[in-house]
Amino acid sequence: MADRRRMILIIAYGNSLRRDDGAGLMLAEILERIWKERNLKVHRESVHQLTPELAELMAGDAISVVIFVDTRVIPPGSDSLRIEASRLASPEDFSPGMGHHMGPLTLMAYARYLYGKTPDAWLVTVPGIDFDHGEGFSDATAGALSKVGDFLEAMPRNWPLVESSPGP
Amino acid sequence: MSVVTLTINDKLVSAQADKSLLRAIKDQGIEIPTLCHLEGLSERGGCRLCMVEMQGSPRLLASCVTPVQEGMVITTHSERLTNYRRMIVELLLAERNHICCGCVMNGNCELQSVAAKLGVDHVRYDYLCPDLPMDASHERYVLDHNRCILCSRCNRVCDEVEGAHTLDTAGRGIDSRVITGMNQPWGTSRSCTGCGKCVQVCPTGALFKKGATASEMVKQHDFLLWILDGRDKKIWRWS
Amino acid sequence: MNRTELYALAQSELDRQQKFRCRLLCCASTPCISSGGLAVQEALKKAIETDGLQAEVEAVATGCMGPCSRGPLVTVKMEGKEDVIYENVTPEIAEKIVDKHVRKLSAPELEGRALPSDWPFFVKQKKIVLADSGTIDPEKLDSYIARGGYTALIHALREMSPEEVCEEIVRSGIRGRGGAGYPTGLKWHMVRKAPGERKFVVANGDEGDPGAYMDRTLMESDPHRVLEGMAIAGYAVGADQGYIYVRGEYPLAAKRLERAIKAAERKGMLGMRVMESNFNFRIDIRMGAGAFVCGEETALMASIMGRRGQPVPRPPYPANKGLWGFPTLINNVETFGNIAAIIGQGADWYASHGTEKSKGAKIFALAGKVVNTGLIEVPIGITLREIVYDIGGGIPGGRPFKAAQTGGPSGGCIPAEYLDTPIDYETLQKLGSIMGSGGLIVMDDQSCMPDVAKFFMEFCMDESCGKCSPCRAGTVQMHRMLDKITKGLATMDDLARLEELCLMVKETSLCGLGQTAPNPIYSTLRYFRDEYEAHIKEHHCPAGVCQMAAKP
Amino acid sequence: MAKTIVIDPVTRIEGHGKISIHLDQDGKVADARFHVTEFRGFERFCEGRTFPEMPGITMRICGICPVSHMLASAKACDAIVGVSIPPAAEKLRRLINHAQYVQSHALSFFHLSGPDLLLGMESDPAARNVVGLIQQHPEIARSGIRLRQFGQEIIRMLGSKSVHPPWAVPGGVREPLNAENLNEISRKLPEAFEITEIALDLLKDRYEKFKPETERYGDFPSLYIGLVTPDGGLEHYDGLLRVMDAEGRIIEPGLHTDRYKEIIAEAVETWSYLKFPYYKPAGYENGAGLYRVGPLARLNICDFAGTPRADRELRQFRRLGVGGRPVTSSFHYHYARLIEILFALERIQELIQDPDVTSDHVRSHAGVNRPVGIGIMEAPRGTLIHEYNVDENGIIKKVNLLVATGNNNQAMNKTVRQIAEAYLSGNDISEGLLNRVEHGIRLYDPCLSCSTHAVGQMPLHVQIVDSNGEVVAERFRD
Repeated sequence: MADRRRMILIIAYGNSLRRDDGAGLMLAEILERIWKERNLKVHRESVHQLTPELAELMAGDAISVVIFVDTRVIPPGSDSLRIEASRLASPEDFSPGMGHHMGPLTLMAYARYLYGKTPDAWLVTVPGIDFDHGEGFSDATAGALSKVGDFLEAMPRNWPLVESSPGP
Repeated sequence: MSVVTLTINDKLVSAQADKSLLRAIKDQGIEIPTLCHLEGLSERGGCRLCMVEMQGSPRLLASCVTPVQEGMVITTHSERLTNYRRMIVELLLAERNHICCGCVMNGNCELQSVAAKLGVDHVRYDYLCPDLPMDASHERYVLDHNRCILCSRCNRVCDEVEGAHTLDTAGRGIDSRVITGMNQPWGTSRSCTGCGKCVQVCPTGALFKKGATASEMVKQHDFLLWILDGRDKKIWRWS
Repeated sequence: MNRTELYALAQSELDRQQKFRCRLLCCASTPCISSGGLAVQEALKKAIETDGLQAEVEAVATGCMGPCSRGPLVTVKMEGKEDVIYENVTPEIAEKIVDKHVRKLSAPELEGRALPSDWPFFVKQKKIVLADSGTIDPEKLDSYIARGGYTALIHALREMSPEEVCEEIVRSGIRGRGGAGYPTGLKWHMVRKAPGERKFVVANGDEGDPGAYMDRTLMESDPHRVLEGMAIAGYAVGADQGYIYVRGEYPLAAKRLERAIKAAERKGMLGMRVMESNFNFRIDIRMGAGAFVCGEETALMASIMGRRGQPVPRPPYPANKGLWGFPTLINNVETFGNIAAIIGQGADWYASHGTEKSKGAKIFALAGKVVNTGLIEVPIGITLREIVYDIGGGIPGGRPFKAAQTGGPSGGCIPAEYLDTPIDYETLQKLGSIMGSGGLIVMDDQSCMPDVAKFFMEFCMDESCGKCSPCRAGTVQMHRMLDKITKGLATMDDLARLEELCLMVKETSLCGLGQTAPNPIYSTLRYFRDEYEAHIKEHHCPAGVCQMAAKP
Repeated sequence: MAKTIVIDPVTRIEGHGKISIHLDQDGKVADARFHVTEFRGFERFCEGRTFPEMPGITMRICGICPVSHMLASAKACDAIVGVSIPPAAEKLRRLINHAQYVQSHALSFFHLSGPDLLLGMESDPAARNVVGLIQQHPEIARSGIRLRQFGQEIIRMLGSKSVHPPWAVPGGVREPLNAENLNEISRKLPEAFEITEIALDLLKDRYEKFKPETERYGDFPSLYIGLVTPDGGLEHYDGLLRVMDAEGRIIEPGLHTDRYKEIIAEAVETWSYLKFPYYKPAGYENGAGLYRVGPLARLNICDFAGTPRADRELRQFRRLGVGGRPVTSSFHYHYARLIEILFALERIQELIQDPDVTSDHVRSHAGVNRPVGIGIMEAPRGTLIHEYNVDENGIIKKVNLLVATGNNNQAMNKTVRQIAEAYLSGNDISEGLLNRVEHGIRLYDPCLSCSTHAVGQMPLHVQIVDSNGEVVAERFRD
């Protein structure tokens, strides 16, 4: 059973024509490549923005973990220049004040309440400062992207495929 | 023609003595990145991507311009080489304004593909963002300096195959530019025959057919060998 | 012309010179001209004419005398007396020189203007190539012949086989003066043995290093010496055509060479049947257009052939396939300047100068923070301390010596701890620099090393031909990183990226320009890493040179 | 002292909407401003490129309505080359545009406005959100997804493997439609119709509940601008510009789109980067030239829809206008959107039966024949204008884009002002006010997301400014 469910779904969003805004898309490609090299099953969706129908994909039988990849806005001069990952809480306990836009949590809720699935999910972000028109990244973002190896190193072994709970 | 034996990636191989090391490597089915090299044109040795290590030599060899020699021991892939190749591609990407998404060659671009194969996912150098014009004065083709990597394939095909020598390179260093005629708008060049060979051999979207939209150009180089075989060996390929 | 005629010509010129009781030699090479040398020459001539002394006194325009920063220089030659050299001569002072030495009047103004003959600047030098530079008139063939010119050529043609000439060069131990130090004799043998219907000899006078002017001075001061060397080489390797490639910025050198070639052809020293032998040798001048990269031999040949001056990958080496595919011998003009002395005075005499592996003497353009700047020729193996403190007279204001930069944009720095190491090809290389073509810049504690590296990188960036990508785009990026460092805007990551890039550009560039462009960074990092780190970590320029940008 | 909440807004790009409500000396609402920073730098980004690249660049710049930008851009390019495109190409472009309407309007209705409509404005904020909605009405949310998928499926069929390369190109389209795909579309059409009908019922059932909102939400007389067919029908892709005044009089029956500058002029305000277009003959002063575009405007100005089901709904829609006048409340944008989905589905049904759509001849070729190209079409949010100036070789010299959100700019400001007047008490920015301001803006479905990538994400920043220019209250929501 474990084998069948071993697919990692990467959902990356951003605009590759707005400089650092596209860094998440790039990071997703890097992660996909690394994981494929490790013979993991990966499916990547790179989109301009999150839309509700992605929830159906997330609820797919084969998916064991969903990795959202995004750019994190940091103020210029900030020193939080690393790629960061945070586990997304299951949708029951997220804050009620959330708006109407589609964030990863909204999609989690969609997947849970519409399709009855709650895959493990992580939000991985790469810092960004420059959102001007154009391709390419700012130094800070390029620097962060060059350290994907360090980032993966710091995560638990076999991440993101850690068994969440023994479960039935 | 005499044959030499050499070692490529720990394998003993033989190659015709007048062949380039690059040819010998490729004949072994080994993939090695190249940009300025194109079968049918003279070798330039400019992009430096095909550099390899030779045992006993402190220097790296650009395989396209190195003739095979008896007893060479060659390594085509190593961490050092991959790292250098990656850096060179990053330098090229930073040098001009390579915006892929609107580019006619998006998806078919040799620079893009070399970058992808080398795993270049970000550029560690400053984007130089030069303010470069496009020359769309030619009736059928457009020259976009923003996407030019100065491989000079266009220069060479125009000179060596078409014989017109309309295209050349002016300026030096970072200011090098492909020019047409005596640096006049392409459309005013009287030597250009409009044959389009330059467009077909260009590895990027720097030269393209007028009116082409994003991802629409697919270039084919086979014609070069057909022409040359016909011209030099009188072998005509009718397919 | 045969040997008898040559000796007769030499004798008649010597006789002519001896008629004068006083000869006033005025340097007419570029540095002295630019500080007013021509007016001084005029003033001397006028003074002689006014007094109607043309038969007794002669004013001669000569080549370089050495201490260029003190020019214009005038040497007074009197029968039976020691030469006196005056510095900073103006037309007024010239008048006084005539007063003192010709009119025998008192001239207190000259007090302190004469350079002592035991001055270390002169004493410590060993002049081989520049032996006649300060005494002969570069525009007069007879003047060269009177000093024994063209006897080496005639000796080679009459007494030696081409193979013996090459062998003599090998035995002399001379190495290429262009910078790389390849044994000259071996190169000659290679070209001699290379099969080819035709062969060529090329003299590389495309001197491009910032601050270097050894080749220019040699071509301006003693053009025939270069031509003679080339002709000997032509005979030795079997070439019938020579090219001398002169940098576009050297019009005076080209003019004097042009005159020299014409004069030599008229007298049968060049052209058909050289010196009445069966050897034909023609020399043509090719002017560069100001591209540094054309000093690289393959780019230089492309330029001679009328192509875009860009290097092509080697092999094939020029010795096998050079100009138009024929075997070609390329040497620096300074190398050719040594040839007549080697053939004339013998390989053994030549090899008695210098060190075991590096023979002879080397010309340097001494510049920077040193009291006496100028053009010097010193025996290889001399220590840096002797050059800086004896010949150079030390650092102005008694400031501490920090480093000496040799080899220009391809070279590196030698810090104070190596002041006593001998200057030769191997030692310099071990210290992370190179002999180079002969630029030598002295720096004191007010020089900022990252800034120096940036200066040379800017030079390389501007001069990159653009053919290979590592050099074309890499030099620009290295320059930007250095710029960031000198403005205090860089991080230690940037420094690491810079070092990584340096190595890549060095190892992958097509020609020497790119391969050596990172050298100034390497060597300054090697000895002065703390200065880089001060800029980055402390936002501070220890030498007080760099303007720090506001912290981001 | 007024309550002041200040949260430093760290927002992505310049996509956040700042709203300032200005009070007079008596503490009454004097003005409301919706500040937007948008499209800065875009024009320069395109200058110096060749015009055939524009569809690709513009569609990539905006993530919300790439198809609309692609089509407007392709139309502007058609005008530069001066060809009429093959019939098949025009029909295919219309097909993709209808599909775009279906998916875009479905997102707006089912997912963005759904919680407001189905759960009520004053309901507990803890439940009045998307999660609340999908918990209470999972079937509706799933339907919304399926309707979107239907539209996107067609876009994918035509636009090839990914949305990235522009499928519409100067002179036509890149690829013809594969006949197999037609069956696929027709198989899924019935469900799409059914979902739309359910949504219509749902909306109409709730009208009673929202009576106050319908009256106060942007219910003001204004001009309406949009495209109509030459005979006055509803039109989304091509046609003539029609202008209707607040009384329902048609003051400009049908102007050729090349002459748009005769009726639309652009003003600028220092406090917003978004342009302020206005109806030129009426002038900019005092909002005289204020007009609305988008679904509401389109349904007001057209004489008929032209398809049976949409026409039936249109007749009902007309009754919302008082005394035969146009429908004035912006609340009815919701209804208009659903009618347009219906219209689009009907048109899709017609088109897939048209033998032309499988023709291979989908592209005309020509060089640069005219220095200016104007492409005007109706994006889901309203009239979208692309105008390019090129040199004789086709290099872009100037780009002017007037996006739907810009066309509605004045109306959005006015709507916010009305909401503030009705719901602001004192200096207190209540949750209810914030919700309504947000919803008021959302009625126009503004495309601020040309730069931000979260669907409809509009970090909201409301400021109350007193007559001295002091900020007396401030609230953020992101």
